[in-house]
Amino acid sequence: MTDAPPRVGVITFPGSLDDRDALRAVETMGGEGVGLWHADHDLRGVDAVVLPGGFSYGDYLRCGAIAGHAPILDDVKAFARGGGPVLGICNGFQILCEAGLLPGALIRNASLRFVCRDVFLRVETSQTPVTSELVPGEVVEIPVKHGEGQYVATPEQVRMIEGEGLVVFRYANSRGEVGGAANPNGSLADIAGVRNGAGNVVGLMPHPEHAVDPDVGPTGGQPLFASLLATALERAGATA
Amino acid sequence: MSADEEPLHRKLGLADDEYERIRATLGRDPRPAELAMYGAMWSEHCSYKSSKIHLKTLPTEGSAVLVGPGQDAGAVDVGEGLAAVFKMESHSHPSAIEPYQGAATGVGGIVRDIVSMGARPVALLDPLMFGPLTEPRNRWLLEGVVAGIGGYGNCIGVPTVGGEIRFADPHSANPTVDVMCVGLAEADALVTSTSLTPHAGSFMVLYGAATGRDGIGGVSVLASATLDGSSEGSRPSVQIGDPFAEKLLIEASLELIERGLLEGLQDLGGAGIACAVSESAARAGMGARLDLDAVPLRERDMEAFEILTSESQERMLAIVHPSKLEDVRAVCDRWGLQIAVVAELVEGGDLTVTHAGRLVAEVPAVSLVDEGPVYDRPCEAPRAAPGDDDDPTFQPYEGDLLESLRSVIGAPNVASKRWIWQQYDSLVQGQTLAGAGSDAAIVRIPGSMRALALSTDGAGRYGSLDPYLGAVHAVAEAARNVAVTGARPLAITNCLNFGNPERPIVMWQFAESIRGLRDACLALDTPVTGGNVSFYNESGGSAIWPTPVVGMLGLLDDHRLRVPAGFPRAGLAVYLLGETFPELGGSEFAEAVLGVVAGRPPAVDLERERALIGVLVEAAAADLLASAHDCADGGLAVALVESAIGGGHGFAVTVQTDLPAHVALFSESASRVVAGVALEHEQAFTELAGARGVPVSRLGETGGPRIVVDAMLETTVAELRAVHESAIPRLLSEAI
Amino acid sequence: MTFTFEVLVTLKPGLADPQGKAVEASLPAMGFANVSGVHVGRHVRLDVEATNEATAAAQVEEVARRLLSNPVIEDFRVLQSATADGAA
Amino acid sequence: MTFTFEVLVTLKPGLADPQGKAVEASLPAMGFANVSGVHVGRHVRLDVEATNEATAAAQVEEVARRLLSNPVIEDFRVLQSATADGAA
Ligand SMILES: Nc1ncnc2c1ncn2[C@@H]1O[C@H](COP(=O)(O)OP(=O)(O)O)[C@@H](O)[C@H]1O
Ligand SMILES: [Mg+2]
Repeated sequence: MTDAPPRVGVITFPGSLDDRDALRAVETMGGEGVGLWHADHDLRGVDAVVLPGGFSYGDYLRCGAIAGHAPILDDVKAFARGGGPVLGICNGFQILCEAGLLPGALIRNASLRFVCRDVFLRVETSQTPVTSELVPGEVVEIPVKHGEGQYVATPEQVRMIEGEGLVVFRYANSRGEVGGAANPNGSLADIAGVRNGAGNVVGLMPHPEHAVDPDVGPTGGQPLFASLLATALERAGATA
Repeated sequence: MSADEEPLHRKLGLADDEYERIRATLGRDPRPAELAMYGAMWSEHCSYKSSKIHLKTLPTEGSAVLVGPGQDAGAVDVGEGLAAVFKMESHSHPSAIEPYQGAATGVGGIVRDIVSMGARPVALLDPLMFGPLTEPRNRWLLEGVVAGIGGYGNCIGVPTVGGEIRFADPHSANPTVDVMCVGLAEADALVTSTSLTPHAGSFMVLYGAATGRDGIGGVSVLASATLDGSSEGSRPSVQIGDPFAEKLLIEASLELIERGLLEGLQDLGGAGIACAVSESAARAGMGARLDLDAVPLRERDMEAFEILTSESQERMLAIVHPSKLEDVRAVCDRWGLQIAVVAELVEGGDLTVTHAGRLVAEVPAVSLVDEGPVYDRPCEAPRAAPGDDDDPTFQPYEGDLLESLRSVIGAPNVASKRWIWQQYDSLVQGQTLAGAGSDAAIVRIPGSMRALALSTDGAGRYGSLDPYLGAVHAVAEAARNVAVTGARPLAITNCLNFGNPERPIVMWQFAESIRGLRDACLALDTPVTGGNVSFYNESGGSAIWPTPVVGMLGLLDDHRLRVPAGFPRAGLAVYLLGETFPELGGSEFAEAVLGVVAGRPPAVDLERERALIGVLVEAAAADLLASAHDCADGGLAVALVESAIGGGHGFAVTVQTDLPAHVALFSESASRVVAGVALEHEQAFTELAGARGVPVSRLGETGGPRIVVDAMLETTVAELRAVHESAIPRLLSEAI
Repeated sequence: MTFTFEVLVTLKPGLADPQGKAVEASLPAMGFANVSGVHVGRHVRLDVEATNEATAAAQVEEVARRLLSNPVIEDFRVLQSATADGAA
Repeated sequence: MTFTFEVLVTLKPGLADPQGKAVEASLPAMGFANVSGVHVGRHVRLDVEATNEATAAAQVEEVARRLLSNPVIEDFRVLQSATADGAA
């Protein structure tokens, strides 16, 4: 049992695009990828859940809005309430915000244009399933690709988010300095990713699943998946 | 009908003699719905009636070709049992009216062509041409087209990995929007008209979006005539793309094929259901019974001819044996796609169509598909050929070389296109080893050491001066772009963008371009596997430049040996492969610095080009090259500077030559490449080139932040990078 | 009976509105220096089948709250069917 | 004086409306099987500084026609400032 790799579920919604990439990243990093389907009420006993990037339902109304009502979201919510690690990437982040699992919302980039490029992220906390193997202040390089990644929140929410240390990643330069051109979308306070109060649910706009294979770009996603797999393994041990 | 009212067939774009031909085929007067079908199917866009006899002369066979022209897309063998399927198409006319949706639906259309071959789309490239960005309308068109390509491509999970973009006055009224899609399939599972055997009694199943009055007479009318005369009202309605539906269509279609549930598959594009049903039936050597009442409609009260020729997007037609229908339905249901049995294959060759319970058409299917008119339209060469008189090569030049270099590096055709490609998702699917910004995009074949190398190239400016040479350059440059990465060029697809073929001069340009494509493809052993012809790109009697755009597909046997374009480090020897001749005719320097588009374009010696490509491929396989970048627009100077910008390392070189300095630096002589070679590989590299008869000259070495050319030019990489990167954004944000 | 509604979804005041800002920035060059306070939101039109208008209106409220708007960043208001029909 | 207007931009009838379709398709699962004819458009709110309402209204018409909508695929209508102020 202890030798079995942790099982990480990746949900496919109609319009998910990076689901295969996320499964591949899980496998590359030594986990077992498990495909999950939006219309099923079934997480297949996985130890962690990933909501991948893409354009669920075309993102036609608001990014993630329609997917936020998908049947499997009930199960994801229950899993999260039980402390299960949940990671939302890009569209997955938007879905988690829409479903009320994470604070804030994502709107059109300040440039109004889609942006696909590598960015640097400064890690703000180790207290999440994807940063447990990183230390605050560390910088990782990961690509972004989104048209609606500008993080916004009401002033009260911002006070809460900052006050409780819910920011997980901020856009920065390679030296970890935030501000200016390092922020690709105009996000409030350079926020690239946040967590919930309990710390087990994380969302971020950049794509760590596209940053594990050195042949195709930077490898800043490796420690995030390593952390996620370690957290999942622990949970598998605990629930076994 | 009153005397002055135009007869129906002319309104549908059919000439009087074409109408007579239809009457002869049917032995009676055609019914209105029949006329509408012939009008669409015999249109220039669908029937290739003006181009067919020329296209026949292109080389289409080669050891790697699995599927040549005539199917939805071509296919080549890329080893390990896999086929690469690829095709290029234009959506220029719709984009001129509504740039976002025009470009978006263009992406959707070409992707369905690839899917209908049973291949998973793995890459998109978008060659574009616009008028100068100093015009607000051209900026609006560019921004809309780029947003549309991104808005659709980014949403369907196919990376956009390259393309090109050029600017020229004649494209102000007629932007050129071409899109190329590449897919991968198991070679023995390709879906072609001969790979599956449909049965009489099998169903034709329409799945995907409902049918509305989209682009009625669209492709046929829109792409088969100039936009001039058409008033607002007669313009076909713009089609709105639904990339979400397309994504579902891709997944469902591939699942249907993989599970062996189909006897045939065809996308719906130009001429809609009429085309898909008649082609599917004709290819199967059968007829079909089509019931328009079974077609799911988006709007009420559509007439038979509207349902038949609607170009509503995101639809596919599958041939399904009755025993598999329920399985097909289950797959479509799971993906949330509507499905309907609209027709049945029948023995005999007739296509019968019923609507509201009445027979509205009864015609031989092959007459729509294969028996359209074919024209040998008159060609006429222009009276004066470009000569030496006005050739910029021999014009006096007293400018400052560094200033000129800045002008060329910052000229819209040469400047960085990052502003554009940064708006495209180039990463999805996780196989993009090199995206836009490199000479050729490199897309790894999943689970393999192999990778595809892809480049699109057109040479409209050369073509305007000499259409034969323009076409030769397009093929040669595309092949070179692929070869500098170390990949072997295998085959091409193309999109031929021209003016009104009824004008003899345009037809001459077309014939010359085809001759150029033919010679170049034969010499470089890159057969033509398909393509698309876009005529009528003109307004007010002024046409776009003759612009054949070539989409080259190459294969890299081991992606770890891929050669980057930029100098990766200091201390490399800088070599020029090939020879520089005094050739500034039609060059970027002539346009950007001297302000002329004139002269004779550079000659292309195809044997030299072939030898150069051989050296590049061999040198890469032996790991002798640290970098390689071809000389194209802006010549040696631009190739050197781009190599420095790309890798972040400067250089110091000497250009030994008898030519005037500006000619040596900016001449656009063909078949040249700038290479970075590690000192320990110099001997092997020069011996290899020598053995192949390719001249090489050692220009200097890489290193440091500076760019130094003899004593005549000195600056920094950072300075030129800023010029290169900022030119397009600056043009776009200047004064709205 | 079928009742037609229009729902207007607008960003909450104080939140960044990149689209509105872009529209506003492009107006002076077009000769409209006197336009300000531009905000871009969504307009949704829908038909509801119900026995009476009150029931239909209540349902639209719910659809608008649960799906058409995101309460974290957006407000909405519903134009009654009468308004919708009357306008042109 | 400042007049406030709202402009509603909608797709021309008969054109495919992927957004509306996606919303409509998701409603039954949320318990709203009785909603149909969903169309999604844009809502733009703007303030115009002018000496009188007629001048302001004429300007908004022009802005809506030239900038806020694409006449090839979209229609628009302007809600008068009174309506805009009155509603909440
Ligand atoms: N419209 C476009 N879309 C995507 N990529 C583009 C576009 N235009 C240019 N590029 C990319 O920019 C780079 C430079 O383009 P170009 O100058 O045409 O290259 P080359 O001279 O090697 O053919 C290429 O990598 C190309 O793929
Ligand atoms: Mg090149």
